[in-house]
Amino acid sequence: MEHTQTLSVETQPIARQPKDYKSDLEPIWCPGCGDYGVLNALFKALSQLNIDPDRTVLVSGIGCSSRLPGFVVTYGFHGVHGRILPVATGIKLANPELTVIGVGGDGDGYSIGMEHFPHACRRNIDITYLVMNNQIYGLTKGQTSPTSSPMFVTKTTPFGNVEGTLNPLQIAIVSGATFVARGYSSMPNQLARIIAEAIRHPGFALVDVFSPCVTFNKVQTFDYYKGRVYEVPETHDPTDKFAALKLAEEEERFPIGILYRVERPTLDEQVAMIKQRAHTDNPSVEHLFRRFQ
Amino acid sequence: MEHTQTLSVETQPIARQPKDYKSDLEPIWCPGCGDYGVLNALFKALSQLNIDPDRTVLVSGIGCSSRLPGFVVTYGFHGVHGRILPVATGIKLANPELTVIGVGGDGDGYSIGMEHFPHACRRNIDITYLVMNNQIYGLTKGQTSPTSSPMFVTKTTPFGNVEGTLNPLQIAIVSGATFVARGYSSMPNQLARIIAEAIRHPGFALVDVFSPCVTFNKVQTFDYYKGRVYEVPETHDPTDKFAALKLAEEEERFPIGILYRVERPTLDEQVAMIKQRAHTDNPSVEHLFRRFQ
Amino acid sequence: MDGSRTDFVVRLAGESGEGVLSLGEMLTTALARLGYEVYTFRTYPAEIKGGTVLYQVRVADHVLLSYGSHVDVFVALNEEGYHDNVDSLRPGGTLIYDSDNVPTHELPGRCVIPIPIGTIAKKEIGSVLTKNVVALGAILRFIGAPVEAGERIAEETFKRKGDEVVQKNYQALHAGYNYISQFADCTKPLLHGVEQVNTERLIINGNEALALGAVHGGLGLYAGYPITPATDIMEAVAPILPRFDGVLMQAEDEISALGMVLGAAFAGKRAMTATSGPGLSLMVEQINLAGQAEIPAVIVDVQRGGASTGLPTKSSQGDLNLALYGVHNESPRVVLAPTSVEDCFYLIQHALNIAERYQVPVIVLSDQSLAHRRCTIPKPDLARVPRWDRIVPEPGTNGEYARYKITETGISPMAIPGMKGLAYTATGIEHNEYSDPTYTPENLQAMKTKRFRKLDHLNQHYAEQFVRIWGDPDGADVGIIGWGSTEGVIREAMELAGREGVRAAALYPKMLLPLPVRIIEEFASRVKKVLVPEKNFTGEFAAYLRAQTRIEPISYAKDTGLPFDPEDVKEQIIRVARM
Amino acid sequence: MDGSRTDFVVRLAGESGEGVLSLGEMLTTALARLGYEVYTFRTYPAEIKGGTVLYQVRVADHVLLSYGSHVDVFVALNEEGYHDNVDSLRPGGTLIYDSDNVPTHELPGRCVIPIPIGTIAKKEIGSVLTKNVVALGAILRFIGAPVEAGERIAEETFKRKGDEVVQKNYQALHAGYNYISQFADCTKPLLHGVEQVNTERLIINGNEALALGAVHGGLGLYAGYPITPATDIMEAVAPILPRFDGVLMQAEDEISALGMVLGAAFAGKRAMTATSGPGLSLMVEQINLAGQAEIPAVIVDVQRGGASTGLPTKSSQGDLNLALYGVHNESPRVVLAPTSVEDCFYLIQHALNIAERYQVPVIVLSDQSLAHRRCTIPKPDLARVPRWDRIVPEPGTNGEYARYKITETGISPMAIPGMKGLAYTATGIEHNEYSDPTYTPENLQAMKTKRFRKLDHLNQHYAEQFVRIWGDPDGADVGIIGWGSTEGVIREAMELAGREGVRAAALYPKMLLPLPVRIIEEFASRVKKVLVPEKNFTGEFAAYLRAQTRIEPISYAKDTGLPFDPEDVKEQIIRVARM
Ligand SMILES: Cc1ncc(C[n+]2csc(CCOP(=O)(O)OP(=O)(O)O)c2C)c(N)n1
Ligand SMILES: Cc1ncc(C[n+]2csc(CCOP(=O)(O)OP(=O)(O)O)c2C)c(N)n1
Ligand code: SF4
Ligand code: SF4
Ligand SMILES: [Mg+2]
Ligand SMILES: [Mg+2]
Repeated sequence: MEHTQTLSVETQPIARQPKDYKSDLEPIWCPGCGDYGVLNALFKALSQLNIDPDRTVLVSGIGCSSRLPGFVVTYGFHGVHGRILPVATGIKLANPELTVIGVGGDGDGYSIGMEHFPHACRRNIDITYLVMNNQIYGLTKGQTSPTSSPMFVTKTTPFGNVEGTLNPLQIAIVSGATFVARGYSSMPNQLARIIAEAIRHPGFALVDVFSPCVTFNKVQTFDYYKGRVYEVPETHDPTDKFAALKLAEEEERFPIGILYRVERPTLDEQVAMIKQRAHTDNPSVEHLFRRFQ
Repeated sequence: MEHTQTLSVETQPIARQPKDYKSDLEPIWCPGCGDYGVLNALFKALSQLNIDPDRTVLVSGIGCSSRLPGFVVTYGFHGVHGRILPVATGIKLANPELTVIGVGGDGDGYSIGMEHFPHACRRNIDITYLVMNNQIYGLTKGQTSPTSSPMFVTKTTPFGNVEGTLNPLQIAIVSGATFVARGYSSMPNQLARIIAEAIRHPGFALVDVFSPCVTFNKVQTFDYYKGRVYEVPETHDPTDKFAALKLAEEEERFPIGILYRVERPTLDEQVAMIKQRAHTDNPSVEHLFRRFQ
Repeated sequence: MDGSRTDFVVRLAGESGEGVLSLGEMLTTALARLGYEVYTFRTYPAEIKGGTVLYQVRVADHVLLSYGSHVDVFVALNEEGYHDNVDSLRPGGTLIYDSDNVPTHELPGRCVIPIPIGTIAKKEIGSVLTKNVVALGAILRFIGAPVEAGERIAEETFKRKGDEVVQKNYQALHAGYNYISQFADCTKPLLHGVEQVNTERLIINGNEALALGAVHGGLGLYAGYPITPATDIMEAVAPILPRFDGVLMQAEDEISALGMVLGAAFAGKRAMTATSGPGLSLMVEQINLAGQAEIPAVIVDVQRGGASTGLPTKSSQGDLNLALYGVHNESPRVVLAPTSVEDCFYLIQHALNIAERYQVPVIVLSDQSLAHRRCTIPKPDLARVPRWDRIVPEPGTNGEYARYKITETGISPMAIPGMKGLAYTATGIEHNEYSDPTYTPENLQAMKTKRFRKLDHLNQHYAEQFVRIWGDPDGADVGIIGWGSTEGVIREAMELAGREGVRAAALYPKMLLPLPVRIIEEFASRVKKVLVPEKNFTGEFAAYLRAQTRIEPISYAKDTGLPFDPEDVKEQIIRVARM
Repeated sequence: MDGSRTDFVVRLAGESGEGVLSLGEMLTTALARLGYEVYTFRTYPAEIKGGTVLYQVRVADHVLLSYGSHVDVFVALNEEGYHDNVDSLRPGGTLIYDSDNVPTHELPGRCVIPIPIGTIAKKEIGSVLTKNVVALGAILRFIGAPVEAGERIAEETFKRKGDEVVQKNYQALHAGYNYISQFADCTKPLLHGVEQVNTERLIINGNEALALGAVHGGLGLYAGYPITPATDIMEAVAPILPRFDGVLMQAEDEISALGMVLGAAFAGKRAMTATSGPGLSLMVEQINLAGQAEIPAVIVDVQRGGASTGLPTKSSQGDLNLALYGVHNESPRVVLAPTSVEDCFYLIQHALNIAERYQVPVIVLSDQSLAHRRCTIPKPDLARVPRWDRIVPEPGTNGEYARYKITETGISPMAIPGMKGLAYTATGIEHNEYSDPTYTPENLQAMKTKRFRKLDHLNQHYAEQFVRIWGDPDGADVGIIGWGSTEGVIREAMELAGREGVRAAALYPKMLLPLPVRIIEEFASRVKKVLVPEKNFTGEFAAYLRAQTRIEPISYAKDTGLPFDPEDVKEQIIRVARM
């Protein structure tokens, strides 16, 4: 990702407009769906960084949100449900020059995808992971997700949700993610800025975005968030792990912005280091045969 | 679990001895393996609580440690790799009267089992989960696990482990577990006490135990822990989440004891509550047919 | 069509998210309540909004076997839907379309009725949300149904939204109803009165029937993960199960769902999960554990279209191979396939029984077309499937209980935690009778033989009751061997072929593993040729029959995402007869 | 056995964790370096310590096909090992046993040599750790090998532990060597000099050969999760791959491992994973994605014994069904099976080639007996398998690239991220040529046909090179069709049967899917009877042949956890010939 390291967001001469990242496929989301805001913010962030679509891969799972890659004119990998992070890891390890961005839903990422989430965090693989968190399963028509609120009523929880609500930000922080942010679909400029910062960040960057499902989630609506979201205070020190954990300990009001940001070697850097340490001139299998003679 | 609620550990007239919980199967662990200490502590804890073996189920996955249920004369479920928690959840939901204890390794629980771990925590299902954490894969002859230390050398990481080390205690705490403790295989009385408290605790109780693999882990040995482990200070308030998180933020020295303990409704209690709310006298399918006429 | 009989097809097509499905469901229920038999089919895009939804109702005064080949009334609510479906309208049929959305078209040989549905809803009623009820009124009037039939269903549908909404929908219904009168020349009523309204019927679809059947079958725990088209089984079970002292859990994924099922079954409860292909794939490892450690489990797979994510809202019979063979090394399992909506109610009870009695995983293969086929069925007989209980051992002394005792049937009495002196550890490692890990060749042979013996026992004693034969095989030109949801269509195709002088018979085994080989071979020996029609690409069932029996089936494998068309199958029957 | 030829079997049995495996490996290497052919087999308990390990070496001056049926020298190091194996010692053979551990036994018709191995190691050498080298010395002397052969291997094995340890082991070796001289009457040397020592050979096992082959085949990323008996592939690749600019990742589970493989392949690298049955089960969903979205992937499955956790350190051929059919709905895949250690080196290169060229998942079925079979093979020819590259499109304009273009071969040129103007989104949803989600029946048919056409192309053009025929099928009494690791044993059994007047030929397809049907049917038409021997319980390959071909195989399915015994297979050949 040379360009993100040598250029700063502010001084970058904008060569590509947000619309240049739009593909011919029309989004299939319901009118009003929060995911439109996320898509637009992503367009903006990509254009702010002037990212080359031919050197970018969006990786998604299954869900309404996971259809996003088709709407962007970059390379895309629309895999199976819950496996964004392994696929993204494989892509980045295969070609560290690529900008790799995972995009998907809360069900995809925090329910079935939980297998991979803490591991991607601890590996600090240099990818961005954008979760459109609508606290519900949209595509399957409205069931609870791990981020659904207590006593949330759906067709599978007619008596109310009795499972605790997961806090993905805190899990990311304690698992070793080096960039943890929260965005809101209705704050597009703010969100674009966060996404751009996440892409620029060397290491695993989680951006969890409140992106209301207007069709099935009648609790966490745009109205609900109005007055409940606020920007992360300027005084917050994003390198302070416990301060970040505290900020993420949301109850009634939700901080939007970058909660946590530190640096440590990324997986791809460490893998490159291993290659260097292992280096031999003209490696040959012929040579390896000697061990078996 | 009536007996654990009505009787206190101290005043319980001991009717069953630790040895009464031993099955005829001889443990197959290497001489000196940490798991022997865990097994003995479990025997002790069961006898302290005078637990009825016929009303107890040990659930395990695959690994050296996961062979434990066979050595105890309770019911046992030795399933596949990584699935202890779903199976234990199913058992507890099916019969909340049973004492259900998950037992397994760090690979089983924190690598492949990560899919289920935060979810079990947030559900606060009333089971105990005992992880014999040797920071390595024993049964497959020594590969890195998610709790292996940085630059740990194994046959699959000949250049050293470049993945970050997971902190299972912190993950449990932020995911909603209500009892989080750490034990050490070489402190058997302490460990027995922790396990007994964990079993008594109403809700999801994690007991992560340092249980050295003497055959494959040449770093985290019994020697290594000597001087590095210390008891959780008396002054620690286990209901303080952030204090617990701080205590779990270990670097060089490791607190042994109960780090976190709070109470909130368990999954099984909530399910019972739903059953009550849904209650109808003489429910009949005949009656349900009306909706389809 | 005989003028005094009722048998016609209405197809609705419109924009996804615009209430087409609920229009179809209201129409279906209204007609069924009038005493008609109904049989429906729906297909819709994978997206929540956008694309075209199709809903087809066939209505008759006699039992229906398929959703029909030719459309009599085509109701087009958007342009894409119009274009994609207009060819299916038979000559002499009627097109009703929303003239606000679909441009005017000439249709030689068909009646054409334009209705400005949106305008009526907006201008006259004051709410676009009533559009589908305007359409309902128009359709009811057109086919000759009384407006009261629509009133009742409108009331039921909207009453929880308050009186005002109900009133608006009454108005909408009548507006549509009245609007149609101006097209008197088109409106030759298609409905002819039924003699007597049979109230001993249900209007229900496959998923709902399966959910009720499971609850009636003593379900103690349902654990599932949402996936189309299986989710509505969970949604049907959810509000009911706690009343019957059962527990429903939405798991974090399918692996966990099956893990919970195995745990609950181990602990003595009847437990099940339902999923579709991707979920079944994830369950493979633990299905094998269930087979090996002998733990009951019921797994419903509502097959959908396409490989991988594929065509998630379409139908196929493409998971047979996975159900039969999805296991590393080998452990026993049972595979059942319901053939009708009614069958869903009963077969799931058998599945729970077999799992419990034989301590095996039972996979039940339904599919999207069956799952969402809403139709009239006779009210199920609650006593038809007697409960089979688990065979449990006598109380014992710990250490002496041979959990995996080698018996003649292969079934070893299975203790339930809480039982005295029977503590044992279930394990997926190869083990001896006492469940101790054991690695000798002799033990492997003995235990594997014992486990598979259970399937032999099941096959020998119960195969017959899971086989249905239609028509007389003796000397039939074509003997059809089919499975699953195609049964009705095949029977109808047989009738059609019969009219053209080709005599066919059909055999449907509802138990596919163990396969009732003897019965199948016997059937095949009596017919001239064997045709195996199935809704997949490679002919999975035909290959399975070739592998397991001595018959030589002719495969007709067709994968389109849609159910079979009776006319198409008829052609195949005739082709094979003439081969 | 002819006195001037070398061909004998040594079996070692001892306590797990006591160095039996390393004794076996040292003995094997020492003998191979003297110029003999060696062929080994090992089996050990699933636990780390405890239970008995068995290691068998067959040594000869000619190419070996099996690990032999009869034991000539049995070395018993613990009592359980003695009891379990003593019956395999042929009349006239010799028992060498550790008299510190095994009580004295009479063995009529066999020579018996007690050695107090532990006492020697402890008292004479001063280190119990040298026990297995004492045994090595004794064995070498007994079979007539020079002590220098032992010295070299002892030096190599222990040099990284320092000079002192090497010296101790020299002493141990000589102590064992000398101790044996007192049993002069038993020591008729079994080794007869080889003419010329061929240094153009490797002493290697199946997993190692496969690992080297993969690296030579251009492997760019290996992602895996440890599992017996596949782990040592990863362990062999780990220290090497970074030198060849590749990356190795230990994933959190098998689902993640395959996800990483798909990601890397999508991004243009050759990528693979290796696992065993439980892991393959977990990969089912994403293998299907690879087939549907047309992403290259190589998955090695080293089959182990038993269903579920089963017999993890034993061998079987029980995963064929899962490899062939483990997919919901249907997407193409290729299944290959190496038949020998040498073949492992080449076939994995073909697997990488096929995956890359045809954009399909390729499953390679090895098994524990092949994986851990250490034997001598000719030094592989590095030029034998030419590299097939991915077919990539010309640079284009974004939005115009038809990623899934329908072509005659079924292969659509596949872009690699970074290529200009070819951005596209790979998807598992059914799609049109431009990768846009598309749900029509016509598109489904067209795309599914295209995808499966790739298999037809592969079969038509390359099937022949993946088939080996042994012996002359024309008029053979028995034609054997087998697969995988049994090839050597079957060839030996054919020879044995030939000596008893029954003529057999054998066909081994290394490509099982697509199946070379034409070649198989042709072979079958030339022999009198077809016998299909395989190491599983239900006869998976025989059933597959029945399903896919017109031949009528006689199945010999035997599941013991151990490889076939040539004598046993010979009996079967004769039985079938006489049927
Ligand atoms: C293995 C598997 N299980 C289940 C499904 C069904 N499924 C599709 S999307 C989805 C959840 C969608 O929720 P989320 O990820 O939050 O995305 P959203 O639609 O809300 O954007 C599920 C369960 C699937 N496709 N694959
Ligand atoms: C699906 C699956 N993958 C891999 C394995 C192989 N396997 C067995 S045990 C194990 C890890 C053991 O490590 P841990 O859980 O830490 O237990 P320990 O042996 O260290 O006590 C693995 C990877 C398996 N049995 N199943
Ligand atoms: S269902 Fe919800 S998440 Fe899906 S597109 Fe509609 S509004 Fe968005
Ligand atoms: S290998 Fe390690 S964990 Fe396993 S039994 Fe031996 S010492 Fe214990
Ligand atoms: Mg969501
Ligand atoms: Mg471990």
